[in-house]
Amino acid sequence: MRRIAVASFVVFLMLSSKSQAADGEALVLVQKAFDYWRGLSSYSEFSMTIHRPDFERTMILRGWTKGRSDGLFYVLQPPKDMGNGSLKKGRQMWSYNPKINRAIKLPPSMMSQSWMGSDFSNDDLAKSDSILDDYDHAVVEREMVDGHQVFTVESIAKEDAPVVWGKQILRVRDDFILLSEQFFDEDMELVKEMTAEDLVEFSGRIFPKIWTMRRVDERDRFTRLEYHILEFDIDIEDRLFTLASLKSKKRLQ
Amino acid sequence: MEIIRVDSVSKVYHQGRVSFRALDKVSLDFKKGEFVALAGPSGSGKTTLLNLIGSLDVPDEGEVFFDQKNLSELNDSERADLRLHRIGFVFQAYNLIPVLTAAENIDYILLLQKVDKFLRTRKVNDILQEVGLTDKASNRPDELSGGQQQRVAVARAIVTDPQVVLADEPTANLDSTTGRKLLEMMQQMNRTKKVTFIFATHDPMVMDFADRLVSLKDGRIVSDTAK
Amino acid sequence: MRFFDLLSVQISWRNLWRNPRRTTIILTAIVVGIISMIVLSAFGRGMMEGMVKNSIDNLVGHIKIQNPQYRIDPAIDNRIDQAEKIAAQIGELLPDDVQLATRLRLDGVLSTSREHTGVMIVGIDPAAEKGVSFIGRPLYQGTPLQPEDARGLLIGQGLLERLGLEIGKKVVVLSQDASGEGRSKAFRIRGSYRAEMRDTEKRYIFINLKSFQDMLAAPGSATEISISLRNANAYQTGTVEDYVDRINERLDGLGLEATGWRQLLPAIAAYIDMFDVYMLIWFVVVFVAMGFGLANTVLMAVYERMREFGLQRALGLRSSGIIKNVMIEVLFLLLIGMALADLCSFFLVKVVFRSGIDLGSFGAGIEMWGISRIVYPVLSLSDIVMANGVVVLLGLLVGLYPALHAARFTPIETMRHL
Amino acid sequence: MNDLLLAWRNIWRNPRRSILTILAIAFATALLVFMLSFQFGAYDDMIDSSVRLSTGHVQIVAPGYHQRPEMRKVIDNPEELLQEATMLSNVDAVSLRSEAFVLASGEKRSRGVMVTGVAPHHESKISSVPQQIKKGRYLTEGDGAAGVIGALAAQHLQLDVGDECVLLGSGRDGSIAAAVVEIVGIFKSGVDEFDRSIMQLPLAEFDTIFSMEGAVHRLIFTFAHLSDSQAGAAQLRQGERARKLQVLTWEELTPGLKQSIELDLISGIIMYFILVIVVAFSILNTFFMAIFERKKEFGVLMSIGMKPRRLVVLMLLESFSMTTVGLVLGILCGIIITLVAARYGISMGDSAEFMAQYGMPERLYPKLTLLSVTVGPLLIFVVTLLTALIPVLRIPSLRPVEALRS
Repeated sequence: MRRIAVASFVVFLMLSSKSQAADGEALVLVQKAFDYWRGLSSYSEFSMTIHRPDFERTMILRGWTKGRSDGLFYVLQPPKDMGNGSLKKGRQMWSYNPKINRAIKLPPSMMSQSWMGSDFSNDDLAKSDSILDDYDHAVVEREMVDGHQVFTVESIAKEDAPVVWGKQILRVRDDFILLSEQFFDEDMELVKEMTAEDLVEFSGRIFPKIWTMRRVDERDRFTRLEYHILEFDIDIEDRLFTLASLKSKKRLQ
Repeated sequence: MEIIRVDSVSKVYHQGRVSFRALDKVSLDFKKGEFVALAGPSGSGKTTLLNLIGSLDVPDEGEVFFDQKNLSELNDSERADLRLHRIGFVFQAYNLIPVLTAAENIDYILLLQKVDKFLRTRKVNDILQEVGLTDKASNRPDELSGGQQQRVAVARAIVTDPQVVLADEPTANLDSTTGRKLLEMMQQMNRTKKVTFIFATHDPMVMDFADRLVSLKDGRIVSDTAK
Repeated sequence: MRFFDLLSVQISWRNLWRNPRRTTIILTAIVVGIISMIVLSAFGRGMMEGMVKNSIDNLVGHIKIQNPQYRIDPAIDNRIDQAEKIAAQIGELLPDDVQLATRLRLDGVLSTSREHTGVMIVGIDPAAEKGVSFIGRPLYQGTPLQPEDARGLLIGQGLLERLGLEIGKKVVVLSQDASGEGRSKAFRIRGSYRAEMRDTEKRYIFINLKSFQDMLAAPGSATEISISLRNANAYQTGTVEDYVDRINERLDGLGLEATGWRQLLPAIAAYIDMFDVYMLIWFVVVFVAMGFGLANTVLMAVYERMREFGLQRALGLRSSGIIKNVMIEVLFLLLIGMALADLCSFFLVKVVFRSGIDLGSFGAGIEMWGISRIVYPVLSLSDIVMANGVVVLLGLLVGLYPALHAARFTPIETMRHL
Repeated sequence: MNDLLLAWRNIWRNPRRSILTILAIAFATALLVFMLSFQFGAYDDMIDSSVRLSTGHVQIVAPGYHQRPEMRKVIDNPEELLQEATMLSNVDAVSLRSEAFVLASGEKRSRGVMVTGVAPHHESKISSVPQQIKKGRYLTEGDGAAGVIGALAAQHLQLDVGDECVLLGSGRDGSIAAAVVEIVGIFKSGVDEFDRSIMQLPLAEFDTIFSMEGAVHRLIFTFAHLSDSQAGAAQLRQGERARKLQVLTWEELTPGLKQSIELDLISGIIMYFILVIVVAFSILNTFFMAIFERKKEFGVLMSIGMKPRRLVVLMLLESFSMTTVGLVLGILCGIIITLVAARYGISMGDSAEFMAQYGMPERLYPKLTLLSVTVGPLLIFVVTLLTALIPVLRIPSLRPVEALRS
């Protein structure tokens, strides 16, 4: 599921890992899809809406990603949470709170907890295990939708891979845009899914504007991301992804 | 007019494998106001006869009538009532309730008769005076001499105005002077109240006092003489 | 004069049965009393030993070698390096029937596709756990961990049910390595175990030690070496303390420490010490209840025979002789009672209650106290001796009262009395 | 002069025997009165210390909060409810609490901790934590970002009094909640689970950190007496606002405690029952004797016309009087012993530490209640009378002639 997040944050999760040149078009397709998203680096501003049966809350965030494992996110809105930040470096993660001006390292055991109360976990942000490595991929269906060929890829988890999913089903367009990602448990029962909608152009790339993650058993609980600004392959210094940088407030303007 | 009629009564006791014929087809009448002694050696059947008359026991054969009533037709409870209201008992020993005073011992039987308290007190006082024990009223049996105890016993037997008083060896534990006094007292009562007295005894003095002497031997009547 | 001359014994024996009903009644009181002492103490002891055993079984052992820091901060930082080597060295110090189990025990997270839950991950050598801890016992479901099974995992039945898992399912386990980084690995559930404590079932998962070491890139590490004394009387303080001293001598300089279970479970150790006192109190209480009856019965028997005692005195028997006769009678009474009661108790414990008493209906309550669901009575020689001892000693003491009474009857008095 | 008096006099015909019998009954009675008082007292103490440590006698929570605590399931405007509740007659104290699961970090270590917001002033009336401070001090009304923490949690986080602890969690509205609090005190309740996982903050501070906007998670009630809690809960449920909330009693909050009390009570009852049976056999002989040595006397009584039924009553009266004397004596002794023990308390000795794990205080105080004074004696009374019946019921089959001859 980390993947989900990845995709949703486009940004950083998906690394073009040096996946062994697996043959087969499915692998290439998946690899290309994630390459398309990831870019070398990214800058984004997006809103995150957490929906619950009796409650809904929207935050606006800003983030940078670089390479396979670095990411930095700040909350811009609501004002109360403004300045809260998350830094991800390698497999480690820190949380920064401006009120107390401290950055707290999350212990591994907290990584599976929800990130900022959303349906994404800290792990979703931090983990970068490649879908490419942990799964075997196969194209199971092709169809034509709106003039594009859409591939359905079934990715079955490898026996020993440290992933909790039994399989994932990805729908990828012929221009490598990921349309949806479904997560199945070991009994091949659908647990949760992420869907992408509203394809628009962000700095020259067609990209889904809205991403929704929801659990199958609770339809009324979901988290929706909506991109407002998204730039790819911009020049970002490595020192952006440091603790000192996390604590500085200058990136909020 | 007889008060008690014993009609060919037999009684057999079993003790282990041995059976013992205490009474053998005995027939006998007692008239109202008689003062009778049943005499005979140990085992002659006199106590058994007394018990049958007193409805303490039932005969194996024959019948006992008390005031025309066949005792064998009565149940336990009716017999107890008969004893309570119409018969008085005086025994050789263990006669009184040890934890009650002389007055209370007498009072107790009236209590059983459900006589009301006022009447009870009067009756107890009267009878104590009659037997000459007014000053010993609040003494317990162990504080009384044998003669005094037996006098209380007689008082208790007589206080209910019974028709018959049955006395089993009343003088056996007493010296002769005391025994004589007791007998004189009972004779007095027999005369004044017309109460029938039946004694089981082998004390010659009792036989002297008796108006009628019935001798038993081996469960049979050997003689029956009135004086 | 011999104390137990045949004639006195015969007289006392026959006297005892002059009033069979009375003797039977008081014997019943004695028998019921002693049975209650023995059977209840057997259950009490069973409950307590179950409690101790559960605690010791709960990965404690009789002696445990740890880095002393681990007890304060159970992190991999406070590990034992080269644990196997140390375990082997310690093993040489101890008798052959002693078992050592090396474990790596750390906090972690168990993840399934639907849930994450905090767990205690224990890396074990499955063979070494047999007879040492609850995980060495037959599983509730599935197959045991095979020594070479790098991906096998055992889970508590309670946790299995809570997470809606089944045998054969895959789970991902995460823990923190020495550098503070999270390491995760996929495992398959091979089997599920049942533990006395539901809490244990919901918290502990077991994997092969080697596989855990590999996962954390910490070859040869462990956090504890647990030592079980199998046949030695493990509850006897001396034995354990003796071993602890010897082990600590050997561990000198290694920064490790051996601790006996009494120190590991101080609260339970204290409770055990109190248990004997509680039992003794109960014994005395029951005895007092029947002591009154005993005194009364013997007193009655003595009063009844006042005349005989007078006669015996008249014939020249000294008062001490009378005391002796009465005491022999009391002793007979007690001995018969004890023999019957001991037999009945034995029968009750070994036959009637052989399969224990099920306290299942007090589920949450017994768990709170760490009591096993099924309590098996434990006959301990010391309890039996104590129960019988209390009865004989106090019984004779109580019997002395009527005996002294009997000795006081003078011939004249008794003759006059009747 | 009546039968009761007669029975009473009969008892003293053989004073030694009667005294022994009475003592046996008195002993068992006194023991039962004391033991039941002791057990009831201990249960009350156990419940009380558990109640005082965390749950209170009765709680009001938002629906579903007890089953699955979530920050959003709050009680809004608790003051109103508080007003409503304090009107109840038997309420001893009420306090408000809120809870949040956070990541707490010390200098080097982090771990999950349950943070409880408490009103220090109310809490001291309702909770035992203020008395269990082992180092530093408890919270006061004026405290800001100050916290007290369980000894084991402090040990794990390597925190001491005066150290700062960073908390990170989420607020009621889902916002990010973070705070630095100064540890002002470390408490040790003896219950490991509690000492390992709890940190307390002033409620006002909690409200700010976790954006509670005046809402709380729990209303905690204690009553003057434990026995009031059921009635109190029922009364609370009637309240206008409480009807929409969930009212829970201590039994529902800690089912383990209730069952362990039941277990202890039942094993106690089994022991007492056995004891009473032993006593019954002990005195059965006395009752037999009292009848058989007086056979002849019964013969006389029956001869003069007393019916066996009346004799039975008389003899039962005798046993009854004897039992009553024993009971009264035993109850008196039991009460005295209990009162003395209640005054000074009974130390559990070395077991205290073991007991502490289960929230048992160091000294136990027996508690005299109507129940503890009556249940044991009643049991003894019934069993004794049944025992007395065994020989007495042979009287009706007694024949006057045989009785006279014996």
